[in-house]
Amino acid sequence: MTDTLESQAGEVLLEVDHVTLRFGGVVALNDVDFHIKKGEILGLIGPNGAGKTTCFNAMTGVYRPTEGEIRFDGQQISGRKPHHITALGIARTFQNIRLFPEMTALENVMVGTDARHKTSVLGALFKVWPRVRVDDVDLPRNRVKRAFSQTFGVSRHYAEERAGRRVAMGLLRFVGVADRANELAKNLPYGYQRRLEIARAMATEPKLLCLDEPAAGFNPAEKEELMGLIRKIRDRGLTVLLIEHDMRLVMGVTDRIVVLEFGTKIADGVPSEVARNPKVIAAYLGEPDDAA
Amino acid sequence: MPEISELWKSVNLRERWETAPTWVRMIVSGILLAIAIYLPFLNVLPFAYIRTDLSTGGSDWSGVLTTIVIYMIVATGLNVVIGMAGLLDLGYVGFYAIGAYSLALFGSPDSPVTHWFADKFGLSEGWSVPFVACVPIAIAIALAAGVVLGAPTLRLRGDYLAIVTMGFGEIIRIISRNANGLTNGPNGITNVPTPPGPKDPDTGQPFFNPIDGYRWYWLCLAVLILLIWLVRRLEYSRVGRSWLAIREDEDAAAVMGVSGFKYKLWAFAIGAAVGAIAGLLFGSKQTFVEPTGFALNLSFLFVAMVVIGGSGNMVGALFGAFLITYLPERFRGLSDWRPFCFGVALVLVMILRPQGLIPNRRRARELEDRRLEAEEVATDD
Amino acid sequence: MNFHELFAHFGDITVDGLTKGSIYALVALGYTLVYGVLKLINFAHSEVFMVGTWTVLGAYSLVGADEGSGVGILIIATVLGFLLAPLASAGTALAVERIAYRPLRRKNAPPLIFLITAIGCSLVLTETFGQALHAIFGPPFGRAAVSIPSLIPEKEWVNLSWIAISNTQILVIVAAIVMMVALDAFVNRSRLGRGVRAVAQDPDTAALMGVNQDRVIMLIFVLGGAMAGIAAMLYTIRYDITKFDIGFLIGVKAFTAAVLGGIGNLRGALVGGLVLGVVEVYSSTLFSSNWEDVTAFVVLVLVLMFRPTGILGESLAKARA
Amino acid sequence: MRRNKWLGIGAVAISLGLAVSACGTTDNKSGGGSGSKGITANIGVMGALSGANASVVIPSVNGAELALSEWSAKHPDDHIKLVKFDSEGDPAKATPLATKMATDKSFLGLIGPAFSGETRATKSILGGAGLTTISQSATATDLTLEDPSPTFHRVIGYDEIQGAAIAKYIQSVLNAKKVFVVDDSSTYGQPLADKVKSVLGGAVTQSDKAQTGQTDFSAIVSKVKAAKPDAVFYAGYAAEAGPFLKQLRDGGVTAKFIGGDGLYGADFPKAAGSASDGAIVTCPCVPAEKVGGTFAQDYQKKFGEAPGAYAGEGYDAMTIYLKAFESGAKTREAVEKFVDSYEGQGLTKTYKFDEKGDVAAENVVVWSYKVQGGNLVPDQEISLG
Repeated sequence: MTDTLESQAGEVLLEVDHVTLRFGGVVALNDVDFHIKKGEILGLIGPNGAGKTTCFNAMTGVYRPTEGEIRFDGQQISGRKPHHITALGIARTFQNIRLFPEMTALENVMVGTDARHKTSVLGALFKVWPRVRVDDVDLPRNRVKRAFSQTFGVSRHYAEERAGRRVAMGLLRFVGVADRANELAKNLPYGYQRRLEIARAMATEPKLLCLDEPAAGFNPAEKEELMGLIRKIRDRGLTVLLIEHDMRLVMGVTDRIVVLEFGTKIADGVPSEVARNPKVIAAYLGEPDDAA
Repeated sequence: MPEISELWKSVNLRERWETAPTWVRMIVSGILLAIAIYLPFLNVLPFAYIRTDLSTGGSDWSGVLTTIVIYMIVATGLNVVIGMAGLLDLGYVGFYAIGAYSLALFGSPDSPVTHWFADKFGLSEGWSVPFVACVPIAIAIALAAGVVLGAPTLRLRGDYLAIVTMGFGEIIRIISRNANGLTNGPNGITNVPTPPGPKDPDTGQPFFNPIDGYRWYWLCLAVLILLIWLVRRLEYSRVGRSWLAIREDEDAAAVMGVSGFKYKLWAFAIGAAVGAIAGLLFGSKQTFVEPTGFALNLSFLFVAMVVIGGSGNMVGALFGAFLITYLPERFRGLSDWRPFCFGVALVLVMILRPQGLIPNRRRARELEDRRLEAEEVATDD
Repeated sequence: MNFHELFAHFGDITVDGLTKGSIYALVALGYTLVYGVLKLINFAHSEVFMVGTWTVLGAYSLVGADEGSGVGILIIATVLGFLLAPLASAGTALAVERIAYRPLRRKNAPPLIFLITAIGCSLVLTETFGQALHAIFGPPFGRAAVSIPSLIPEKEWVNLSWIAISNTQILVIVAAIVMMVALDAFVNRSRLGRGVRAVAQDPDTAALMGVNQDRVIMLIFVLGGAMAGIAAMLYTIRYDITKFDIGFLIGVKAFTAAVLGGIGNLRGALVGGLVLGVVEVYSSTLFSSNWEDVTAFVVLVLVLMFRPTGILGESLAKARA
Repeated sequence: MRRNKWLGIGAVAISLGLAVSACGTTDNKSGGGSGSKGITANIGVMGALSGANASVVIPSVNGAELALSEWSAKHPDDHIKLVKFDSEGDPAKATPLATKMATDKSFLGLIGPAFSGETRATKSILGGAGLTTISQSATATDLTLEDPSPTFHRVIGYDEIQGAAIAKYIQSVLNAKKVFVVDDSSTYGQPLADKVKSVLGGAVTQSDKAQTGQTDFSAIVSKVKAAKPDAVFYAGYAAEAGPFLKQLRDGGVTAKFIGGDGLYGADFPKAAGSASDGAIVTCPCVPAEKVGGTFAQDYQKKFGEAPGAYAGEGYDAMTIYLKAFESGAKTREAVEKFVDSYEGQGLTKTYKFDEKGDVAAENVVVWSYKVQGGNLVPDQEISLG
């Protein structure tokens, strides 16, 4: 069964290779071993305290595994600095939304686009060098400046600011926050904030997008909408790792599911298969709230 | 009284400024600049009452203006560190001293350093590095000092950073006082060079001399405007966004690919360079530097300038620098009561207007939120 | 580098350092207590100490004690000093809290605002003694240093070949350690102390559990102030002097000591203070006194580089018996 | 609402303050140009008039004021004004003040700057404007010997002379064979200590450095104890000398304690308490009672206290200017010319400035004072020959 799946979805993007994580005497992750393949939506589920977020944090560099390693695109990532991991192509959202509250929605996303930009501090200071060519849409409107830019090119800072703004607006439109782009993040309604966080993460141009309980606090209609969004994200060529509580959401959208309980992997397979797994059923019976 | 403050609110200058068309803004800026340039010659009553040299024992007005502008440069630099990057630097006077001393050590024919060079390379008596060459030297030394101080300490939490920077400021002062062979020790260094310019044909005085104080004022004003322009560029770029993101939520910023350490270090280094430029102008204007001019309380004064004006807001920081430098000069009549009044004023301003006199909008909102939050907690009880 | 001097008088010099450090440690307690609970640096604490030294002077002149006075008066004056100095210092600390900090806490102002307010309070307090009181009463207030009669004449109590300890040194060190142990016990064992720890750990939960936060905060300012008052009394016994700005340097050093030991940690304050005092005196012996501040700060930076939260490094919240 | 009220009160207070000081300005302005038959001129006096160092400077300003008021009583037609400039001893604050005097032509002379640091910073400004300055207390050697200014004079012996006098006193009066020298790393203390050390040569067994603001001297005391000197010389100010001396005595050091003119005045005995008894302070200033005339009594009467450090020097500096006006000098050039060629007996010494602006070494008088019961009692004149 696993063999056929692998052949369907191509190469492995992220590999969690027998990872164990201990805090003092507590074993948070015990020999967890799974992988994500390019272009799939993987669900990582488990009851509260199963170690989902811990696993997630290990993948994004917050914790360093005690044993085993995590490889992304063939590169070791365990123990790297968070911004290096972002540069490699992993982006994430937070379970308890962590936007930059005093920045506008647009600025929040632009922080994300900056991750791929090359403007240095000196470049931003002097705006002289290096110079690049840009498309006509990005040229300044003022006629004199336009002519100058056509002859000498524009500074990279200018080009990247323009491109960043355009990309950010595009992403805001994609997640449906564009209508309130210039409002402060903290003034946005809850659903907007969740989606804004996804846009901000996508702005870093990741290969793998990790969503940490993105549907928490949503009503069923919003959840439905979110599932559509996640599929659309995958259709843009991103691989998605979805950590979720809500089985129904996970079942509806994921290609494959990994189930954790007490820091140990108890199941790994396609949704229908996992749903029938007696261990998984047992684990979830202990927590009736999650059925909702 | 409430009417007055209501009236002020209804005028809503900030909103008007921000929504005004570009040409209005340019004209208003031009007028403000013209007033600033004209200020040293202001002699029309009643406006001339703002001059400091009309009262008995008052200071030269151009000299005071120059000092104000130099401290405004300091506030601009410190605002990058405190206001934008959110790092508490209590040793900023160290960079100010580095700027002044770099100029003195390399530019003055009286300094042990130039003597050493002259001896070593058989240069003529009275040889020294020209002023123009000293400027990049001073900036480079300050940048290096900023990096040397920042690299090991920026990983520390905020309050630890405060004490370490404070120690740095003291170390700079003590070294300049104790290292007799390098800095002339407590006697200081005389004959610090002034910027080049055509000599006065009548008196033979250099172009930048203390009597024609307005020239110094204009020079410092030009430097200030240049620096503000550059800092604003940073503020509205990837760099400014990164600083803001770090200030708001450092972990989230890291996950978004912002290297907190790198940008903090940059903020530190930029602040250091700006502080050094201010110190360099100070030393040059004074033509004399000595260690007691860089005492620890000057650092506190600098921080007070930024905070009282409105942390994170450039206009606020400039206004704070203006008030803190100008008022003690204007009210010389209070003499020994000035520090007391200053203390009372600091406490009152902070209690009545914790967001600063001209706050950063973001900061003001942040503060308002915190206040509301506190009130909610209080009513919950 | 005067190694000979350092080794020849190693014992004496160490005791000198411990004496100096004991006073740092007592003042450091005030910083650490306030930081532990409120996470703010109370820069006005240095002046709380300064007020204490003037109070000692006042207490002495109240009973007319002088170096030549009879034993009875000496004892009364000393006891009075030990009572009044902590009272005055605690009162000052409380006043600063009520007048300056409480309105800010009500607004939940960020730490930077507290810092500037504290600097303002510092200025007001120093200028009160340097200028305001001088304008009203004249000397001894003012900007000049004022000698405080040394009621306890210096005598060597221990005199071995390698170490000599005087009576005032023993008094300072022992008193400091006793106060420290008492405070530690109070915070760790008493009901009020439990409240302090609860607020330090989690103010909101503590409030839910019925701990009166304002009372706890007042308590820590009073405790810190009283410790600074004791420090002021010991300081005047040892150094016999006061001045309007005497608090500034000691405040900076005590704060350094608190950070060195681990700010927010009571035992850290003791360790930090003693280490700092000893390091300074060693440095003064090896080089000269004008380098001691450099040495102190370099040691601080080195310690923080290897132990980013100070030598003992835990917070008041976690400190347990 | 309440907040607004407070803001309003603050605003009113500030505007009131402005108005009050504004009155002061207008008043001053109108007083400037009234020309009667006598001479109208301003003499500036600059130094630390407020802050921690003021007590060193105020007596000389009082002395100058006394000289002026005595003179004005005799010359009702002349309007000479003594204008006080408070530099707080800080060169940064002194520069704009000096510029103000340099550019304001009504100023014909300056008494000060009081300290060496501010003198270094302002010398070129004042010299460039041709404004005569007579300093009452700036003693750094380089001010005249290394880097002279055309208009700078001082009515006091510089560090070299003082240092030599102190060294001589230590050797010939105290008969000290072993001397321990301590300075406070300040621009005043360090050069003075260096001079004393160089004159004493081998007699200095050891030296150490303290710093301003220091109160714990235990490390220095144990060094002194080990060195067992006959005398300890401290070059610095009273605030540090007080606790240092006290800790020396507590530590059982009985060596003679001697300090320079930084300790002259009431502050030192106050700071050292009973330990100061028997300590020796030298000063290039003549005891007020030796000055002759009624100076000490007049001063006491006018200011309610005994004349402090450099009071006589302040008086003398003012007197020289007043004599210049008597001679008819009405311009800066004339005043400068008069002062340069001035010869005469002042309260404290005979004045004749050399081309660098110093009083001839043989006319400098250095006195030693002993602390007795909290007072400085004149001991003897140290002969410089």
